[in-house]
Amino acid sequence: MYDNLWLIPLFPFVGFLINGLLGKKIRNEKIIGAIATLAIFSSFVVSCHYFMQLLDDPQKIHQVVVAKWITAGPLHVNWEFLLDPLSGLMILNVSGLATLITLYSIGYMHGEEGYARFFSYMNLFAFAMLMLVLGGNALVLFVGWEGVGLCSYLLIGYYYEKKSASDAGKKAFVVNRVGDFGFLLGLFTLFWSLGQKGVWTINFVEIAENVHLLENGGLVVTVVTLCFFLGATGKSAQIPLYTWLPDAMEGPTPVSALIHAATMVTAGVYMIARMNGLFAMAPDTMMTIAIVGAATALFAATIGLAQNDIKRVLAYSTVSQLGYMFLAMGVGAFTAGIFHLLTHAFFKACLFLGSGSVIHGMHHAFHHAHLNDDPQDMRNMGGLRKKMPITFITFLCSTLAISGIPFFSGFFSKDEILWWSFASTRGHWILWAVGAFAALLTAFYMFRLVFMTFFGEQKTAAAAKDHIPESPFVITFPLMVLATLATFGGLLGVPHALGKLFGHMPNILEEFLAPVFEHTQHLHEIHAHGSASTEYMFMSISVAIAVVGIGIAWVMYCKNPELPGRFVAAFPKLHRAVFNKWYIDEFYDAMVVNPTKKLGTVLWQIFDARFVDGLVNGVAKVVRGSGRVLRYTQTGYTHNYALSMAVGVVVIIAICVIN
Amino acid sequence: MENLVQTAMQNVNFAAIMPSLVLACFGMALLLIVVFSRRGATLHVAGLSLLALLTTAYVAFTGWNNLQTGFAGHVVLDKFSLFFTFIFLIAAALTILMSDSYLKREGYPVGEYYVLILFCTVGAMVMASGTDMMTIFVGLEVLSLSLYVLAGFFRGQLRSNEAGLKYFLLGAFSTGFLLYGMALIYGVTGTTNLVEINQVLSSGSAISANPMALVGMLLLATGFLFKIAIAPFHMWAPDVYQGAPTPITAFMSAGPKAAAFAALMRIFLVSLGSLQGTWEGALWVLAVLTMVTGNFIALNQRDIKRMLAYSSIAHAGYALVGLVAANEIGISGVLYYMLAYTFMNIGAFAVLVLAGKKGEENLTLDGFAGFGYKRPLLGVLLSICLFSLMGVPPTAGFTGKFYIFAGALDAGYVWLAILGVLNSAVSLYYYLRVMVFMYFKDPQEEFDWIQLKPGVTICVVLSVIAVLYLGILPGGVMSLAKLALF
Amino acid sequence: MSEHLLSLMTFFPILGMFIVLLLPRNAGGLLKSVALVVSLITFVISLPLALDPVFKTSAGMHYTEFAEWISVGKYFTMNYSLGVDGISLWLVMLTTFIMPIAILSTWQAVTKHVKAYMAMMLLLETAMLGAFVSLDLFLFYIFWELMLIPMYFMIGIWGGANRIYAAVKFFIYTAVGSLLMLVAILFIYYQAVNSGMDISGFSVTDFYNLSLDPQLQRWLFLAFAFSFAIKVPMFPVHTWLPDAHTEAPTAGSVILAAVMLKMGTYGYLRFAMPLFPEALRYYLPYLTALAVIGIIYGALVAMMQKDVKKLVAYSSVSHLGFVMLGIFALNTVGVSGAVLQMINHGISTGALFLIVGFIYERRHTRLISEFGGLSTSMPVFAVIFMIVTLSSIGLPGTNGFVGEFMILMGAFQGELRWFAVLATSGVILAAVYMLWMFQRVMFGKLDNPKNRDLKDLSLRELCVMAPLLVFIFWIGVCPNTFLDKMTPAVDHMIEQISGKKPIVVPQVLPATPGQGHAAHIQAVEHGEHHE
Amino acid sequence: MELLQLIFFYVVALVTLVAGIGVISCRNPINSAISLVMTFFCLAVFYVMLHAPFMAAIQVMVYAGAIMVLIIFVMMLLNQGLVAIGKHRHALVGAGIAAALLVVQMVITVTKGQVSEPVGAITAKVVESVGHTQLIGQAMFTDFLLPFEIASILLLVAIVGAVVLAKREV
Amino acid sequence: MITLTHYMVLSALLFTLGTIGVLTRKNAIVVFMCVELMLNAVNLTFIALSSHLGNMDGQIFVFFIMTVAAAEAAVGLALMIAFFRNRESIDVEDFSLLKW
Repeated sequence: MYDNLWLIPLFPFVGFLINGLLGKKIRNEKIIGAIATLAIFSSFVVSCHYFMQLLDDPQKIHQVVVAKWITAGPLHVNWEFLLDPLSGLMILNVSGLATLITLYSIGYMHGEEGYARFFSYMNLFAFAMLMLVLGGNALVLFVGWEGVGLCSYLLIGYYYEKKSASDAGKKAFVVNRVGDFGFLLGLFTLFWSLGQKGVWTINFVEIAENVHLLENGGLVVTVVTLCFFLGATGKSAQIPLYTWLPDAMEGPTPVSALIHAATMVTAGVYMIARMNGLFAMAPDTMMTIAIVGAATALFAATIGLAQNDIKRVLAYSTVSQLGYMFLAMGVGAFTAGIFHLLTHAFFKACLFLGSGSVIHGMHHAFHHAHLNDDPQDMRNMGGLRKKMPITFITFLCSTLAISGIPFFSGFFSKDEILWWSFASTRGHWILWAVGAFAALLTAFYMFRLVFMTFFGEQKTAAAAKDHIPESPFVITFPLMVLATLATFGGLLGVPHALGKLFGHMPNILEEFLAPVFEHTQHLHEIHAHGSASTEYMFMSISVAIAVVGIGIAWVMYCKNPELPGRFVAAFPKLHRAVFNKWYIDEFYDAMVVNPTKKLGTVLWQIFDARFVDGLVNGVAKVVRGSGRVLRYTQTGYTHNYALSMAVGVVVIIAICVIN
Repeated sequence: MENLVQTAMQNVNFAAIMPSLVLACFGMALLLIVVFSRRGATLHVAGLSLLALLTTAYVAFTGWNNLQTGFAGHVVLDKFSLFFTFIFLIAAALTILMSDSYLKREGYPVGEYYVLILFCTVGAMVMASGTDMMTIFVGLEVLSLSLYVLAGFFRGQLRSNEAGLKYFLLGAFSTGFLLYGMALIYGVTGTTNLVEINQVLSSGSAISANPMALVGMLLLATGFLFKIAIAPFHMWAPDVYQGAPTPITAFMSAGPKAAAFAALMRIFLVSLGSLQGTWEGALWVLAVLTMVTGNFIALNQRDIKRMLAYSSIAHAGYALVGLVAANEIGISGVLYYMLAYTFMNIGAFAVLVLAGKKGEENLTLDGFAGFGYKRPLLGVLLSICLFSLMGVPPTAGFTGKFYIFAGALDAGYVWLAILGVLNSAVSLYYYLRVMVFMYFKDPQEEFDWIQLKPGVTICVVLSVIAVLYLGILPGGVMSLAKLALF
Repeated sequence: MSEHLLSLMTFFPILGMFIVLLLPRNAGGLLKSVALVVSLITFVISLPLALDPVFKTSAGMHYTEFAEWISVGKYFTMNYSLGVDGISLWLVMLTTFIMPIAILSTWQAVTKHVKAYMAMMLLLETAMLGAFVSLDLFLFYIFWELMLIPMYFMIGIWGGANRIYAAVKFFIYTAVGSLLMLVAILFIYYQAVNSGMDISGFSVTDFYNLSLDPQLQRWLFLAFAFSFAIKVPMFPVHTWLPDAHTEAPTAGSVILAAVMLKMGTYGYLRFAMPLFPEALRYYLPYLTALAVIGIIYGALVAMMQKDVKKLVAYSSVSHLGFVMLGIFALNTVGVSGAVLQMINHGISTGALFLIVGFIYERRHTRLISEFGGLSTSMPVFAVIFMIVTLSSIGLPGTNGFVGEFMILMGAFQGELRWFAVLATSGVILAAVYMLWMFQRVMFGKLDNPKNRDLKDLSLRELCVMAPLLVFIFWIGVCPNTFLDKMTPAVDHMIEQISGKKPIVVPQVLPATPGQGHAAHIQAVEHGEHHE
Repeated sequence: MELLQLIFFYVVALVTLVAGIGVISCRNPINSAISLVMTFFCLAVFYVMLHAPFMAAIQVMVYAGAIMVLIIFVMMLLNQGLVAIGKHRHALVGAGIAAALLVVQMVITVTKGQVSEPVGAITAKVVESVGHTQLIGQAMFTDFLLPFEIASILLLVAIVGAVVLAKREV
Repeated sequence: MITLTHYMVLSALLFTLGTIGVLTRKNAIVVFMCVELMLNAVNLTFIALSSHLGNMDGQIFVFFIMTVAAAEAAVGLALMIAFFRNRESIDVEDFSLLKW
């Protein structure tokens, strides 16, 4: 029934091959774009097909083994896929968004050098991401996991001639590798610890079945899950490994939308959800996840406050929103996390694409006016709502969604997370408070962005001012689709409390995902003081927070545009710290990067060249040197030779006779 | 009076000395021919000497399975002596092959040269087959005297004079020690016959503590160790090897060295076996000392002939390891090693003979720059010989060392074997350096003076073939060496 | 035919060498073609080995050949004894496979003394093949040492500026180790003989059954281990490698990296470890520590290199550290991962050296700082370089990943878990140094005018790289082709070494491809969700 | 009688040693040579005392008569003047130490060493009755025939060698 | 009573004297004479031993030593003459062309 699941990743792979191998020959941008879009669209269609099938199927978990991969001793790894509600949702999400964004790219990337290269990478990414979400065991997942990392590397470094771009790509890859290090260790430990119990497996289903063999809350489970979580922090840009994501904005905007907002960065969340049974057994890890998630949400939000680059603001917002998802995972609200993953994919993709549209327009204008101004700097924008109405509207919808304005998708998902962070047995009011404060900041900086970009006076250089066009349809169409999703996507998971209000509207998502999180259902129990009324109260607080945030933004950036300047003047140090991202990059450079380089140099030039080789060459020198000394015993004088003989005789006799 | 003659004739057994007898007769006949030959014509002498060696080889060959003793226990023709005889004959033949053109080039086309080589070989053969100290001594002196003359053969050449004179003075000095040792042994045992010495020495247990026996043994050893060039009695060797005519150097480092080994082994193993506990330790130290001295000093040589002289010292050290082991494998290993060394060493020297200009001032490392490109064939042949000297498979040098160290390990001398192989690792450097110059440097010269004279070319080619044969299919010769134990 | 297959394969290149030697010196193209054809034929001769299914089921030696060679009574007997099992099989195949590539890669790089060069290459091939198929320690030693000679000349004659130092260092460094091994070999032999064992020559399979005193074993093991460690090269006896690699001509580096370094690891697996299991147990922690240090050390030093080739050389130190770690894991996953990684390293690092060769031929420099932005002028090259880099980093889907994963997995299952943890960090460092190098060479602005007009890869160069790329993905996606045939031999070897049967778990329910496989988990019933 | 012999022995031994010291210490080589001849004669005296008159005779004839004459002849030929003992003090010191040790060792050896008991039947009486020359001749031509014959080759070599080395032209 | 030891000690002293001469004298001819002195010491030992042991072996040995000494003298002096012709010296310190 699900035999041909492999078709889903296959289509984009074929697209990758076609564009990658023949792209140079094809040359025609339209054909290239069409091939790429079609490839991923086909996989979207197939995904839809299987998703529908799954919906009707009473049995929700299906494994498909395509071929054997690695077989050695107790290790059996297959190329196998796992289709269950979770991966079903993810493939829809990934292939759908990828289709839209690829379509968008046709317009956005127009005229770029390496057009085919871009689309082949995009397809390769889709392939890898689909492998990731469909992977039936940890290793197939890891293929996708590293594959998306690679594509991320390639796409961030798309403008490879720019040093900052290739640096950013490398940084992304390396930081992800740090995460992978954790992932691998976790996998090894898991394999080994299950193996000790007689079950040698890395298959997700089998892991879920046998995870009870491990000691609940024991050291092993904690270590395993912490390792996996380290992997997740790398991929999903959480503290301490988030630093690569803002830099990743060096890539073209569609890349940021697809990879660094909607899909790849959520892989960590997905992975934790995928192994929820395991994580549920490690309360310490769960707590760590929750704390890290909340901290990241807040921390990234603070940095987002002071950025001027439109994409960077979105990047920090992404980090922050991912923090929410981890918070959800940490408190055991897996469904909520996945829900936020989906809604976030919608609105953040829309936001990025919208910003792309803006940048596209600005770039066009600056190009037209032969200016070298930065098309991404919000200080060069303003008042664009009239120039780019569609972009503005879609952007606004998404911003409302992210800010948590009721009935936009973000409201439902974020609110659910906040609720669970308080109400879950694993929750705590501090977590909620942090999350709520971060929500305030989110509303503030997102509307700061909107106000700076679309409202107020146009601050663009005069020469370029009038040349900002609305983007073509191929760009705006995906925006519209995404805005729609961002607006209404929340209805998938209406909380029960609200659902009741609206006449028993079911929480579709929760029911659908239930088989996946079956083993962790107990975590969803609400602890003592959680009740419907409390839930309403919390909801109202959320709304209030969002409104307050928007209000502050309006005051500071629309009503009194000089206010921010005053604020900066009042707290220069604080601003500088925030503006410079709390100097975390510098901190890492000083603590990790430079010492490593220094160590490498020392090992090479001092240890290797002087010590080890010195020892080797030293032995050679000593041998040769002693040879040179011995050589001078050979004086050429006969009586010296005779003396040597006589002494030899005397000594030998002495030794032998004494013995 | 009648019965005296009868007694004398009863002792005579010509079969026991047939090879040396034949060769000596040839030598004397050649001497006459030389006297009546035109000055400067030596080719026929060389040819006849080769014939002499061949005939001797044939005679020796027929005696292989035919143990002969005679002359009142003064001589024995056993496989041991025959094996060595073949080594001497091969060494002499190869030397003669490379000599003719060399002598002409250097301006000394003198027929006596060949005669002396033949007599020297006779002396070596007597040493190898002598079973009485007196016979061995006289044989040694025949060999030595010929070599003194041959080393100083280029009488107009100061280098050669010096070599001859140094060799002579030091050789005579060492003879003094040798004789004193023999005298003491004679005093302890009352006889000069090796077998009888053994009987006396092994009968009384007190004798092994007798200082006179020990000192006699050590002084006796000194004389032979001098000839083999074992440190600290080696110091003549580099100078003499460098100064002597190149073919003689080649010969000296192969034939006479083997002869001294033969005599040393016979005396030590047959007569002084009961003192093994003492001489083992002494020779152990000397073997290491020799390897170290030879190899270390060779590292710093730029004159290839002199470098090979030091290397020859080191090789004597390796061979001595086999004697220290003093078991069947070690001893037959020495036999095998001497044969292998003869080929590889003479092969290397023969290339030097070819490559030298008159006066041989060019036989330095720098003089060999790019040699391998200008003279590819010779370069390859020399390289093979050098690889063999290094002990890299598949060459004779490797199997030889393998054999020797196998003996040492079988006897439990692990450290000796380790020191031995570490030394050969050191030796790699200077052999490789020759190849560095031959192949890794650009040619400075055209090497157009080199003429591939047939004799010396045959000598090189034969040596290399033998080196490879012994490297790849050593089984046969190894078995022979094994059979050749007494 | 098949009973002499190994001999034919081993000595065919020598035959080719003689043909080459007989050709005129200035017949450049002909010489190269002959050498290429000979190496290709050798590859074809060896193909039946790779296709033979017998290795899937049997751990023993196959295609064995035996002839008495040297027999000197009880002194010593050496036999001409050849055979392959699942472990040596792939190394043999790697050798015959890499050789034509290496020869093809020199087509334009070598201009002087072509004849000698080709002769050396073919001689080298024989020596390497011989070492892999020898079952008699003496025979093995002969081939082992014989390898040094052609490599010495290749570095010394066709090498770079500092070639003499490198060549001599290479030769002496490796010879020191192997000479000590020679002593140990002889020692074992006489131990066996004197213990009255019935042995046939220096047969390694006979020696396996020899029970030696543990104290003695330690010494003997040290001799073997030292010799092989130099060849591998393990930290801290690795310093010959950067010099030799850097100075050697491209083909030399390729062969050195691809095949000759494997001699060391192979030696551990075939000789040092099964011969002295108790000593191994004693030294295992130290050796593992050295392997791990090698991984990290090699990576850190590689990171700071200014010369591309030296960087790749140090990366070999790191990669071979992985191989050693896998071998020391002493379980099926680790050891077969190590064997697989030997092949992988041969392919990936071989390819990297070829790549360095390509740019060196174009620019006559290997300094990273001289390059930058080559992606613009050489796009095809960039793609290939990228793939090879990724394979070297160990990206899933490429060969490097499978090997490294198995090694680390295996090492983690062993007793020395913490070392595996440390070693895993090598995965990060590998990405750092390789990508940094790649970035500096390929990315950035094309601001050095000398780089502007570089030609992209020629057809010949593509032909050189193509087979390697095929295998990079083949092993990455379907390593079972290789694992299937080595697993029995590996299991057998582990049993030999550790005395324990390795854990083998038959796969449960591997659903046939295409069949939707329902998991055991029953579909969860959709119950009413609680509030 | 025995005492007289002993005194005689000591006197001759003293003369021998003094002459020996003369050999190594005379600055003029000719004087050294004369001292050496003196030693030879003294040794001949000892040979007589040891019942080996034939050896005494050839000692005088061969050594003093032939070899020394040859040496002195060559010395004259080469016309060497005074030659100092040695320039290098450290060499002298080394030689002195080595020689001192050597003499100690030798003396210990010969005094502590155990010489074999008489093994042969040739006592002084037999020598007197048969005659020393005959005994030598008998031994030489029965038991020691081979070395004797080889000695002829030795002399031949010496002659050829001397001729080859010393003649002026090829 | 003159014992064997008397002769042996005397010959040991003579032998050592010869050795000292070889080690110290610079004139090659004198060096050679010192070697002769050593040989004579050996001769004395042999004859004393022979007389003590009652067999003729030692005396025959002396006979050969004398022969050898004569032969060596011939060859050695010839070598010296040849050297002298080239170098106008027979000082052993002038044999210094070959060294190191």
